[in-house]
Amino acid sequence: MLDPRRRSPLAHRMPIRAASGAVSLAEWPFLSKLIVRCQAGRDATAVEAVTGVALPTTACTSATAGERSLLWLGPDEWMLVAPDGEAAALETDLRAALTGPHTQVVDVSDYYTVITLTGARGRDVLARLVTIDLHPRHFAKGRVVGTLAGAVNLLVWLRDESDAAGPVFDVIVRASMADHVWCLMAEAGRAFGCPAQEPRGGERLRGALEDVA
Amino acid sequence: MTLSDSAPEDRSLAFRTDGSAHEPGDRTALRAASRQPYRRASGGRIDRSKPVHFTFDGKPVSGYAGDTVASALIANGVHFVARGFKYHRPRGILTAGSDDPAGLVQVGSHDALTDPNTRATEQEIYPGLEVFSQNAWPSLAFDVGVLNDVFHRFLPSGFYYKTFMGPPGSWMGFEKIIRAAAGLGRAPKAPDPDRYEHVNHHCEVLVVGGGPAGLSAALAAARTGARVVLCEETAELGGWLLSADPATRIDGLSPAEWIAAAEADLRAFDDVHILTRTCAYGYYAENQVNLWEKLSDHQLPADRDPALPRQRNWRVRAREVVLATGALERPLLFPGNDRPGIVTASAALTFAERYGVLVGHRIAVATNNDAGYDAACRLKAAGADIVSVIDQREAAGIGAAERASAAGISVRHGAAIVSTSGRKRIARITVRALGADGGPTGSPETLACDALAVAGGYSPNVALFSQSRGQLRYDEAIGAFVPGHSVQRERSAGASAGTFDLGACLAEGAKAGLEAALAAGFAGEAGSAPSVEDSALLAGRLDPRVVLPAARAGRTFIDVQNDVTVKDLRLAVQEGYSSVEHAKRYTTTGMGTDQGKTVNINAFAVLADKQALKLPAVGTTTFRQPYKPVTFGVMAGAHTGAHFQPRRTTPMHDWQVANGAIFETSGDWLRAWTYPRPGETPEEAVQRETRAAREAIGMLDASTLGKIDIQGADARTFLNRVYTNAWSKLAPGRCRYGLMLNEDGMVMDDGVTTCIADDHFHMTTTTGGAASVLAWLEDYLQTEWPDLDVRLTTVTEQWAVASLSGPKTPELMAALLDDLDPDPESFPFMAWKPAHIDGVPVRVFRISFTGGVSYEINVAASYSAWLWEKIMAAGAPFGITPYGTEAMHLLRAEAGFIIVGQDTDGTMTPIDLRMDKMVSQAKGDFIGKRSLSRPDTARTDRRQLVGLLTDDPATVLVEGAHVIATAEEPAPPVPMLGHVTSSYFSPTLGRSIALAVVKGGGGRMDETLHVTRPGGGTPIPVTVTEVDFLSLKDAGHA
Amino acid sequence: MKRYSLLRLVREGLAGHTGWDPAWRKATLKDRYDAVIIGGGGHGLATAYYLASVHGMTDIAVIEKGWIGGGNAGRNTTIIRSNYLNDESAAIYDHALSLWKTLGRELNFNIMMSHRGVLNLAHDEHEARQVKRRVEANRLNGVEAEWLDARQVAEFCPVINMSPSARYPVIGASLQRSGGVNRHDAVVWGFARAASDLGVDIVEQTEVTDIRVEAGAVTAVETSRGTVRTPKVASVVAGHSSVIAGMVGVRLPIQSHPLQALVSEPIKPVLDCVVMSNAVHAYCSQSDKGELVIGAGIDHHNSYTQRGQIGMIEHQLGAIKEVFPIFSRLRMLRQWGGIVDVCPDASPIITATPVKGFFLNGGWGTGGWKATPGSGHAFADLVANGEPNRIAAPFALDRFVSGALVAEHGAAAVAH
Amino acid sequence: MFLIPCPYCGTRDQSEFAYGGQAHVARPEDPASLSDAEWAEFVFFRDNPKGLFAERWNHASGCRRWFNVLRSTASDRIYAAYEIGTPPPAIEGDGPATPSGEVVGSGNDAVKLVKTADEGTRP
Repeated sequence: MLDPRRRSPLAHRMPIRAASGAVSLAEWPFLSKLIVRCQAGRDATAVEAVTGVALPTTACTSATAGERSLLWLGPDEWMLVAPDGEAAALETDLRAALTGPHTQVVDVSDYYTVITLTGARGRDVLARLVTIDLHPRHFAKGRVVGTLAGAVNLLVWLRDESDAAGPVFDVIVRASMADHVWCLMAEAGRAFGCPAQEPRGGERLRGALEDVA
Repeated sequence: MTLSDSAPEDRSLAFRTDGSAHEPGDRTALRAASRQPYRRASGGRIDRSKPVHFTFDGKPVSGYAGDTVASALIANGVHFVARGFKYHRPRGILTAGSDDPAGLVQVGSHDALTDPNTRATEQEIYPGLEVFSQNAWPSLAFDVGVLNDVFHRFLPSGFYYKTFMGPPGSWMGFEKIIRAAAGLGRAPKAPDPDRYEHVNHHCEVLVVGGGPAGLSAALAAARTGARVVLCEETAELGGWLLSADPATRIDGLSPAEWIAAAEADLRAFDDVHILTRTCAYGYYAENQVNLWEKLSDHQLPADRDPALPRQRNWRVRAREVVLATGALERPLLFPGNDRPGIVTASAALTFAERYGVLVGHRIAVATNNDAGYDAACRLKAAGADIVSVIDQREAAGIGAAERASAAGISVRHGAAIVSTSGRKRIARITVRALGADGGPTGSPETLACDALAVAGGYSPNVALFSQSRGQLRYDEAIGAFVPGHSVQRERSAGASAGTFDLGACLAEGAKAGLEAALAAGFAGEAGSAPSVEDSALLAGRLDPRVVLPAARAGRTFIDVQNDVTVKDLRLAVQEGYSSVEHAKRYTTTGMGTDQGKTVNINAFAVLADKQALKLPAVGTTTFRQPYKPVTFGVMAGAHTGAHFQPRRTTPMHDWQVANGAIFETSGDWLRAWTYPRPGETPEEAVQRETRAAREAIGMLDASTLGKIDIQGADARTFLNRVYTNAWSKLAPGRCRYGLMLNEDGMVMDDGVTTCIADDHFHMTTTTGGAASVLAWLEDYLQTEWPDLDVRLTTVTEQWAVASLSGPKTPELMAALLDDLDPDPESFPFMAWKPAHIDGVPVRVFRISFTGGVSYEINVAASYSAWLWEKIMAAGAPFGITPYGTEAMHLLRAEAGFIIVGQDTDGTMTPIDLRMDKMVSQAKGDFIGKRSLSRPDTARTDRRQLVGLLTDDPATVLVEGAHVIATAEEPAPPVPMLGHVTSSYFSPTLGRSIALAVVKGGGGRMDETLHVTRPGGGTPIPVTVTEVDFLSLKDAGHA
Repeated sequence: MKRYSLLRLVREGLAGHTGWDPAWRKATLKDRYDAVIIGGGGHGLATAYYLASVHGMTDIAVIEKGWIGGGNAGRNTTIIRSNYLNDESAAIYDHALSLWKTLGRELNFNIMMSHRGVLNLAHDEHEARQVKRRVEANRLNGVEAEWLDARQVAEFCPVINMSPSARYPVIGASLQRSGGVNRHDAVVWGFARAASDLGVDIVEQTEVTDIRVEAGAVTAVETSRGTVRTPKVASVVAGHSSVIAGMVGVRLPIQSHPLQALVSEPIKPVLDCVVMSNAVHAYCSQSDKGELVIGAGIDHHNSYTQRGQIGMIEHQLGAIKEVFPIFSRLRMLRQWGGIVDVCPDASPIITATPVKGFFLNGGWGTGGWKATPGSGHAFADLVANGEPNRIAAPFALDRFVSGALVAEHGAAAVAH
Repeated sequence: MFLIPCPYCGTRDQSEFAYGGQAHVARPEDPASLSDAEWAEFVFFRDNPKGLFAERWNHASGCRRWFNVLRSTASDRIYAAYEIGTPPPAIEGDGPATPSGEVVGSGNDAVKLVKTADEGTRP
């Protein structure tokens, strides 16, 4: 049940569906997200016991069970994504389960939001933003990569891919950068029919020329 | 005035065009088409059913779809399109491609959409295209700049280094004239409305060049299943095959048929990208090759797809690269070799075969190899008269002379051109026989012609190979450099590797393509070599003499764009500028927009000749990126304008905009600076906001502060090492202010860190320091102290922060909080507690950056916009006032709190800040501690932070003004004691206050000093005080 | 030295230019000198010129591994200014600026010193505060500088994007009207010609492979053309400072980083001053030939490759387009990389060393060009006398031990 | 941009990484016991070789881990990437043949010809 008092970082943006159908963009707001730091060899069982998801230990891969997924971020770092509302309980339970040294569990649900990119040309859109090789031979379903788009760090996760639906990418980005990335993605999708998205702007800025007069 | 340079029959050529008359059958179009006197009756890749009308310097010109500006102008008898850079001599079209040195024009007349220095040989025509000559005034035909040519003898290379040395600043006067004369085209006057984009692309095999070798390579690689990119600089695939003799057969197919078949085969592969109008402009490290794709420059603006960018920058990472970039023909060096109408032999063939245009009706051919004969025979077959072949060799290669003779072409062996004439277009050449030393002998013979094709031998196009850092090798036989040792994973094939025979090019391309794919881990087998029937004459035995004596003497041009002659280069050597780079820089040879593509080898030959060296001993220059000039726009890509850099905004941003905030940038963040009410100045607003925070309630959006969640048993140890003060005893529930130093002992960040549990802390950093502090902490943790049981995670934006300050805040907090008594007695300063507001969990911190009663509410960001408005509503009865960063700065200055980066500048220690108490002497080492005892750092007369009060309470000092000891400013250099770091009018104190760093300031309390006025004037007297102005006020001192 | 003049140009023009002599002698390396200068860049040749002209030391050689002016001298963007924050920096850069003003006449070589003004843009209040502080410090140090507000910036340089909605709006700038640009090759050749005329041997295509030290003192340099005995060696090799200092066992706090630069195709005059911006990392001027000369930011990693690199350039041109939106359709003609030698405090090192007779001038980072004559003048004094003068003294190596750094990150944060 | 083989994530574009300077420089255990000169050596002085260099990189846009890289600063070629706390592998890099790293007398970066035996001789 969505709490009307909450507002997501891209609440001011309507989902985009290119006329060609080859690219769609939509925010996936309020997903629970937790950073989990632990030692894979020692703590995998404990994490799985709490989350129901096997801890993925291969670099840049993810594991999914039901509506929860664990995304590999680094050799001792994962992001747990789960449905809205689960973060607090998962944080408590995981912190209780991870008792050894070098562990950390932090709720970052509101730090980041998710831009879901679907459609046959998803890879082409992302290729305009990031330098990683997105060819299906190198970027298959479940792969998750931390990378750079211009000045912005983001996570690119190929959550799903099927012949029917094509690739389903989740781009996980800081809330304050989300509008910038959203507009860049739409801009990258222009060739495939996306409408232009003008970034937020037009504020009065201190000292700028209009204020001199 | 006629459009044509030479053809009197075209004098009547004058018609209007509106750009729309391109329908087949249109009478105007047909009439126009009939007026292309140099157009062949048939042939070429142009579409004769689609006449295209455009303008050159306002005069109408007709061509066909598929023409370039150059081919259409030549079809209309125009070679003269530009003026040289320095002497403003008439300049024509020398080649048919991107190597053309001087045929530069301005395209478009719109303020925002005009493109200077566009190569006529590359710009495809479309209806309504406007082309203008440039660097000529008042017109191309009558250019006053030609005076430079009249006085050329006084303007040798580098003449400007030897004069104009007047008194200081006098160069500025001469410079104005020189600058106005220099430059080529004009920049647009308005911002570029077009879009550009970058595409990052990965492939196994990148093939550069769509000629026979490139097509073969791409096919061979594609058949293995490898991802292939094939890029071709011009509008269509085929390369030199598009200029080849149509009688040529490859596996029984004509060149056009073979190209079409090859392209069809390639397009059948899923993982093959074919990019035309795409130039590989830069070969960078690790096989990154950047490609510049032009999507719409050839189209009528109305036809351009608004969804597509104007140009794309493909950043290709290729496992392997095949360079099939062809070869470039060199011009010959002889006096008067710069006139319009002089074209390379290969360009003459390209215009004839690809564009169906004869470069002249009476063409003379000058050559030093057999390729000149091939060109002469084929141009004759195409319909031109061949005046003569002038071969500087005594004898041609086997079969060459015979073929010319069979075609009825006269040949002059052992002869060379000694002069030319023709004002706007070559009209006559004078030929003399060559003696044993290459000097002219015998009587001069003058031949009339309307074009001259020159064949000076082919240079493999090794620019990209050289950019890849491959090492070049000089090949004596072809008189040019060829690829030598490779450094990156690339291979050259075809003419770019020095292989000119068509069959060999195809075979070499196929081999290179397959080898590249195999090297990238794919499997495949070689196909059978195609059968080739080709009668083209290759260069054969090349005359090694590049610089004949006649060329040394007359006005023989090396670089027709920058107007550099053989004499100039020889003078450079005479004056000691003999190394290639010195000669190039002294004369500007090869430094034009053509990158010296047709220039360099000849220039090296002149340098070698003058110094009696062999050419390779002179060396070559570095081939720098880009291969040809690339627009800034495409290099910048989509990260431009509103997309340039992220502007980070907090969840309260929309509310702030709606409530009239003026913002200031703070790093990537936009922060509300103040909220002026209608009719209020920003300064008045700041005073009002400050008063509200002192007298009622002020609320600040402090969400941008950096926040780091710290967990682990060793967290306290870690904090002890990274902060200057002690953290061992901070109890859960309590907060503490900390200073961080770098190892140099200088303050780099500060903030409050809160103990949530013994093994769990919440750190805050400055807004600007958020990212760098986390990176810095991670660095120490991972590389110096990996054993510490500490983990760090940024939570900066997880929590939004409303900072409430003012005497009525406890009352408001009591009204807001579900489950926490905010009474300052029970909830003391520097404590924190979890709580709820309307059931939403919040963290409440009793910390203050104002010196007054304060509460900071942290809430999960998604609730923060709602909470902000809720607080505003609940606070209305108390007079709650949102305040921005300026009032925040003022409030903290009243309390004497520093801002890192404003009151510090990377050179202040905690001692300098007179925050000695923040430095724990008991706890052992911390980062930067050792530096504090260095001799200079431990000096007591360093700049120290103090307060300043002006004698006149109404005078507000200027931030950045300097503190001096004297009541008057002495003459410079004025001894400076320090400077004002922060300065405000304090409504709380009813007077101005300032913070400053002053030499030995701590020992100067109550001393009178003086602060300079910007720009000069009588300094302002001030009294040195402590920094805590609120306490001073309370004590009655201020 | 036959003097250059308009009259001579005319006379030679009539005579077919046969009378011009080599600008500098192609000297043969002797087997001993009173001093050897390693590095034939601007600073090295300036040092030689001032050693000869001011201190009368003419039995000296400048040894250059390639061709003179082929390193950073030939790769920089020639911005001249002296508006530095600290007294120490202001002293040396302003000394240089005063020498620049008359250098062309002194050397009898037109160095095309164009005092067209240098703007340092401020994009937010934090920057504005720093710029104002610097402008005031400059004024009190006798260094010409002024603050322009946004409207004055727009008037002074109309092609700058003054839109209040720009991502980095321009809110003001410092202007040093006496700053500007000059012609780098001319400076190199002018110093070489004048030094050579005074007897200095300029030896190109010669590489120093080792430096011989006996009993703590320099005795000789080993070169690719043999051994040269000398009691004094002055290293002025910019990016290779650590390599040369390593030959005598002197460690430096210098790191060598790549720096990228580019020029556009030549266009008619459109930008009449030098514009620099820290926030967007852009700096740009237009050469007399019409090319826009643009410097990019510095790469953080160490490298000696002098390789043209693209990522930095793409970012740079985005920044240029932000400041100058009308430049978008212009084209990049050439790009190149240089090696800059960077000190922790962004100030240079001009120093004697524990090795007697070994002197070093380096660590100029991205800002060395503007100092060329001042640096050469002060360094020549140090090499001649063995003791630093007032201008050179603050830049000695021992400041890193005492902590007396000359922090110029604010002034030098952007490459130039 | 070169490519950097992150030991954890694989090879990525250099733009994803932050540089950390010379590797294997341990922070002194007891700074208080050091002389000013010894402390300055730690704070300010780093190797700056032309040739093989062990250095630190952080995969800032990826896994956020620090690691070491063995790279030639003369060619930018990377020979190895290895974890913090492990010694550099024994590798002989393409160290420059001369101090400046170019063929003697080649003239900086300008001349990249493979020199032939008879170069420079008069014909």
